[in-house]
Amino acid sequence: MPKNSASEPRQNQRPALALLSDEDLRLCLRKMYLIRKFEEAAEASYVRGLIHGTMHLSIGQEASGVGAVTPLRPTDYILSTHRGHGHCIAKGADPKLMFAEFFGKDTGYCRGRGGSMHIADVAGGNLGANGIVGGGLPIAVGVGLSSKMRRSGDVCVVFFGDGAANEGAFHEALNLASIWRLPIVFVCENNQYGMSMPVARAMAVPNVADRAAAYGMPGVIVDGNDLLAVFEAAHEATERARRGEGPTLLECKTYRLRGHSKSDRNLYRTKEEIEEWRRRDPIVRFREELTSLGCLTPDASNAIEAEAAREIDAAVEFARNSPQPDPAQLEQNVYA
Amino acid sequence: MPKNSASEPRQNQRPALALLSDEDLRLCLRKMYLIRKFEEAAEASYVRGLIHGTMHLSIGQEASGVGAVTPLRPTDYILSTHRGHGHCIAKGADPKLMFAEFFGKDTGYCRGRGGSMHIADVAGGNLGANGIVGGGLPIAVGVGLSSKMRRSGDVCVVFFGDGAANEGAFHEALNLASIWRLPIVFVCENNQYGMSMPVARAMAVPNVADRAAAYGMPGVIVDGNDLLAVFEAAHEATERARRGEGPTLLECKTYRLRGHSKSDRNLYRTKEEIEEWRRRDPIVRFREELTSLGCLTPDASNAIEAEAAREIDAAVEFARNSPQPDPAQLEQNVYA
Amino acid sequence: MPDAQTAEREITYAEAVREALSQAMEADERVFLLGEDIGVYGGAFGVTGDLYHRFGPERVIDTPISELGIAGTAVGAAITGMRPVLEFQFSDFIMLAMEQIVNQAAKIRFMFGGKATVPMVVRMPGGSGTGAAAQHSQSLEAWFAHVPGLKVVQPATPYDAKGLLLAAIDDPNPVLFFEHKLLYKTKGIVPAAPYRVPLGSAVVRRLGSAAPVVATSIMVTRTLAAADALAGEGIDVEVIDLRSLRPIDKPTLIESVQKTGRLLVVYEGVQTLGIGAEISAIIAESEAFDFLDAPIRRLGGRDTPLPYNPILEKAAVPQTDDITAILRALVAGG
Amino acid sequence: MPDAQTAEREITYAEAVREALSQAMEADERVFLLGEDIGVYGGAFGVTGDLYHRFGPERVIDTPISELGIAGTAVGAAITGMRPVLEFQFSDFIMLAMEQIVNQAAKIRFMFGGKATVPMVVRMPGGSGTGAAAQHSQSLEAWFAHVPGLKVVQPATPYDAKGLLLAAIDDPNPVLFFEHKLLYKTKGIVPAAPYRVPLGSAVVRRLGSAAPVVATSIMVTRTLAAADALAGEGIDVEVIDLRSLRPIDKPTLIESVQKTGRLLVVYEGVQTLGIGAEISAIIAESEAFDFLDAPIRRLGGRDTPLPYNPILEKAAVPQTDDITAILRALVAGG
Ligand SMILES: Cc1ncc(C[n+]2csc(CCOP(=O)(O)OP(=O)(O)O)c2C)c(N)n1
Ligand SMILES: Cc1ncc(C[n+]2csc(CCOP(=O)(O)OP(=O)(O)O)c2C)c(N)n1
Ligand SMILES: [Mg+2]
Ligand SMILES: [Mg+2]
Repeated sequence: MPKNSASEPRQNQRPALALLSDEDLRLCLRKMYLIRKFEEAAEASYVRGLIHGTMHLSIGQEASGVGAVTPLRPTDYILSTHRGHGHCIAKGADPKLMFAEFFGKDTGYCRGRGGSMHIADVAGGNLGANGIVGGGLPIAVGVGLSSKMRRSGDVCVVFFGDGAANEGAFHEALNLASIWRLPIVFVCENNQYGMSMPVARAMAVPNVADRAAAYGMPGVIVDGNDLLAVFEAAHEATERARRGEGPTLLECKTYRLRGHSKSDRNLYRTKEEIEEWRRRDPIVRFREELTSLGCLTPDASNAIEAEAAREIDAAVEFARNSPQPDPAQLEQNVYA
Repeated sequence: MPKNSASEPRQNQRPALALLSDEDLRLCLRKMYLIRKFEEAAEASYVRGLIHGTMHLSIGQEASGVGAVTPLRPTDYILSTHRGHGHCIAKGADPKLMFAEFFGKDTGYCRGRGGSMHIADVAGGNLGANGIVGGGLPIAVGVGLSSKMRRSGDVCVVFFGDGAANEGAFHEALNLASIWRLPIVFVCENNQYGMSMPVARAMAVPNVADRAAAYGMPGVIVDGNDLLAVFEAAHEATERARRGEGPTLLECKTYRLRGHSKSDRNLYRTKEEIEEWRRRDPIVRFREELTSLGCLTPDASNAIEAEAAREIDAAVEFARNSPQPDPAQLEQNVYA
Repeated sequence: MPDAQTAEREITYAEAVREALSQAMEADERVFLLGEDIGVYGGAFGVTGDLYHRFGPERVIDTPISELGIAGTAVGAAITGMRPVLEFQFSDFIMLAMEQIVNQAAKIRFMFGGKATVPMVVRMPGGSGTGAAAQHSQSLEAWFAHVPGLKVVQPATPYDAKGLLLAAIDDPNPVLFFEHKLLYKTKGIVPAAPYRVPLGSAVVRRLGSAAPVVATSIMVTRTLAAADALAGEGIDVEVIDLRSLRPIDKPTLIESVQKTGRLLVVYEGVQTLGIGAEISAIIAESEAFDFLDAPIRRLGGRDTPLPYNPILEKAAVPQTDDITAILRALVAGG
Repeated sequence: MPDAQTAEREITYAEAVREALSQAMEADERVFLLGEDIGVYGGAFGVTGDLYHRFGPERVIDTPISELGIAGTAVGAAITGMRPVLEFQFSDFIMLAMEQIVNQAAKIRFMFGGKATVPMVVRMPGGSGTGAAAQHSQSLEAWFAHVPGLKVVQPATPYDAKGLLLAAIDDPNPVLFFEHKLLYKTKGIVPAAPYRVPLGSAVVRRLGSAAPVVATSIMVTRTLAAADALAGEGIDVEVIDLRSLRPIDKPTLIESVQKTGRLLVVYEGVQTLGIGAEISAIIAESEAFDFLDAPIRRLGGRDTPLPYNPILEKAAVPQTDDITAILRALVAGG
């Protein structure tokens, strides 16, 4: 997707803009809105009893998902987490099929078998959300290895949280990826908490990226609420990976504005803290930046937002009207 | 054990000597000889068909085991590895009961149930060798936590190899120990290989100790074939742990002169490399240092060596003459 | 009016677990809790609740997300004199800790010739029914019932949740304590004072003359509902709550089969090699064999990962109607 | 003189495994090997041998000691078009990788609604008899036979080692391939050309009129020895090699029990909830139930971790004499 921009001055302000056309930028904004509306609609559907189970919303984290995936080609891969709606939409998934999955319908990406925590869009290169914290990290090593063995040139972006960085899987995966110089970008979405556990109590170093040194790989820290900053770092890491120079650990500092999941009573953080981060809303910020750079008029942004809302409404409708899976097919697809 | 030495000049040469009396030094030499003779006798017993199973010899690594354990008090703990005879003897175990265990006899430390890979001297503070690479690391966290909760002041030294440093268990254990500031010394015996895998192919950083930074703990590298160097670093780490300042990662660079185990055909390393390290034999080196410092006459060292040999011979005899366990008691001690 | 100690109140299963934890911690300062988000958050299912505020962060220890590490922490603490009670947020996550639980905790005492004990408890919720899908809904207890050195219990009632947990904490061996998500909010009579339900004992929940059903965990509730339905048809089913999967209370099972000549085992775990396989085999090799006059039936989970969709999810594990139907057939003919 | 391809030679079980690996790699460039010390070292038990020199370090990949990581590596490679064959040095170490194997590999296809396949094989030696003690001697196959989405095989002969491994590598599902340490050096006739033994099929190794014995892995050898001994006493035992633990070949078992009216299951894993529990339950709920005229017997591993001492170690798992004795009793009366 990246292509050279014609506008000299703005890329001086933000180097990322050298790589992103106005069209690209609008698409990023559109995706962020799609994610936000998707999750707000998911919340509303839950309240209305249309969705069961639990859900993990990434509201407030849209920039890291979209920014990290934007440098990717369609054939590149991502591996996602329990908080994965954003990654999925960023990689180009169809919200209709995502909502259908969320509603447990046969038309969903996983035919209603997976639900929110397991949405996968394999054809689109999203190898799945994961219910296991850190579960995608070792899988990414295999995806990277396979890409290298098949000489496909494809890169794998694997998302994980700050909490996941304390799992053994993190350590083994980063080490393997590094010694084999695999085309992987490890994207840590550090949203300050693993459920109720603040990062500072879960580890004795200030940044997850500080751990990159233990694997001899670059560790990069960016403001995860700044889409262009995330994009720029991810672009560099992706290019590096594609050149065969190995993996990068990219840490996006961000924040989840909602609770961890439906059971969260927010006892471990203050309203003020949440408010403080709400003021750094990545969508508002990006939108304002685009406006001030002259890439987008307020009207155009409003139109993007409204269109995203319509698409999500249609997706919910599609999901509601889709058929339930047939219980007679329960044991289908246990085996190939 | 450490006490002030009267001899000013020698502690200027080696600061460790400020803490070790002549008696202490002789005990260190004695333990190193006991280990060497123990393992040579184990080899011989194996060849003679007296021992079955496999064994992992630490010949060439005696300084790291003895050096790391010497700063400990009797109530302090160690956790050991599959290559654990040295640690066990260093912590004060009785070679008779160790050999009996090796011979699978009812008089052994584990009544013949554990064998070489599971020798434990719980009363002496050795909480066991371990058949699982890295298996002791998470256990050490619990030992350290328990020590802290019980306010016993006891320190836990946990040994592991360079290969173990790539297990997830390493990562989780070091992180937990660090955030909880536990009284633990993580002693990595880097003998250059995990079975056939050279360190440089198994990780992308030159030293295991480089990983300490990922946990906000000190990482210290010493010449693992230099007993005094190991002792000094271990002493500092132990004191730090006892003061409640948290864990240390101590890496001892050493070499195993024997194959990994009985199945090893040494295809992954050269004779020259082995020869090169043989010249750095930690026992010879320590003994010569003691002689040159005037702590020990050659005759006295010879006597220590001979006495160790006799003790080991007696241990083998004890083991040979000990009774086999009674198969009727097979299911004993499955439960308490 | 009974005083606070002898009072029997209706409390939930989750409250019963919490009460056991709290009484064990009050009685023995070696007991402490370890787990992810068990502190201020009060546990993913709210089970530890206010214990953090009552006992402080030194005894209710919030851990990073490091299942293998914290399992090892429990092992190390247990062998050096403490009595850790570990919580996994979902029993599915124990897979990350199998090494410490099965290779270490279960074997240390044996491998060391009896020179150490490993008194630790691992609490965790299993089971489906909350739409949590394949990685958060499994019933894995049968794996651990296969492992010498472990004990395994599955309380089905608030009363047993408290009594078995206190017994598990007392026990000098590693005990795996499988709670059930759907049971957390169910209520039952629970004495306020501490009491123990012995590990290894099944209990007859309903006496009857027809085919006994051996059930575990939430399947006890569903089986009792099925038995009530069948009572109206004049079928009088005996219901046994297995409670303890290792060791298994063989005499209670054998006796009941000898009385009725039939057997159905109902459990949520995958049918193949689930606990029903063992119960069936125990009966088929026992003196009760000669009393059998119909095939031994098992009704376990279907041969599939747990699906997200609620209709499929229900279809994947035994429901009351399934139990009723199979029992009717079993009593009728075989 | 037969040409090289049609030749049948006597080779060892380890060689048969190696030959399957090598033929699969020659035939399909997606197949590659992954494991600790499988390269220059040739594998902890020498199974991969010279494959590293023949196929190079890109297809015979030596890994660091990171069981969870390499299991995930296999999963990721499998879902993106490769066909990884992973070796664990001892099956005991799979405990570190349960998460990837059971939560991921076994469920991905189902969770994704059939949109992905996970064609991977995990090879590993199980079993006792080498004095390797409690953490290197377990027989854990029953755990995996409990997991929908996995296939599980246990070859007992060199012929099956090769044929089942080639079939496992072809299979689009994750297959756990349990080798046995004590079988590695046993020899048998193995055709040189590639061939497949279908997963899910048991085989009758010895036809007989008396109690069939269903045995697995090395217990097949011991049972055949016991059967030979009993033949001298006029007892003609039928011996079935189960070969595949998931799926299980129920028709073959049922048919054999219907013929003889009795059943013994012999296996090395812990008896409780080992594969014998499932076989017993399958028969007890099947149409063969009515043919049974004696209790179904199981002879599995004793209820203990594996001890180091060789006398105890032998006592902990079934030996030929144990099988002979129990069969004699079973045929005599029940
Ligand atoms: C192995 C495992 N342990 C625990 C959980 C329960 N859990 C789900 S999300 C979560 C917090 C994860 O924190 P982080 O990695 O920072 O991601 P975030 O939720 O903040 O996006 C926990 C503990 C799980 N799903 N898997
Ligand atoms: C979890 C696990 N994986 C693999 C093995 C097999 N194994 C035993 S020792 C060893 C090498 C260990 O290397 P290192 O940690 O460096 O210790 P060293 O043998 O060099 O002392 C291996 C691979 C094991 N015992 N446990
Ligand atoms: Mg987080
Ligand atoms: Mg090593």
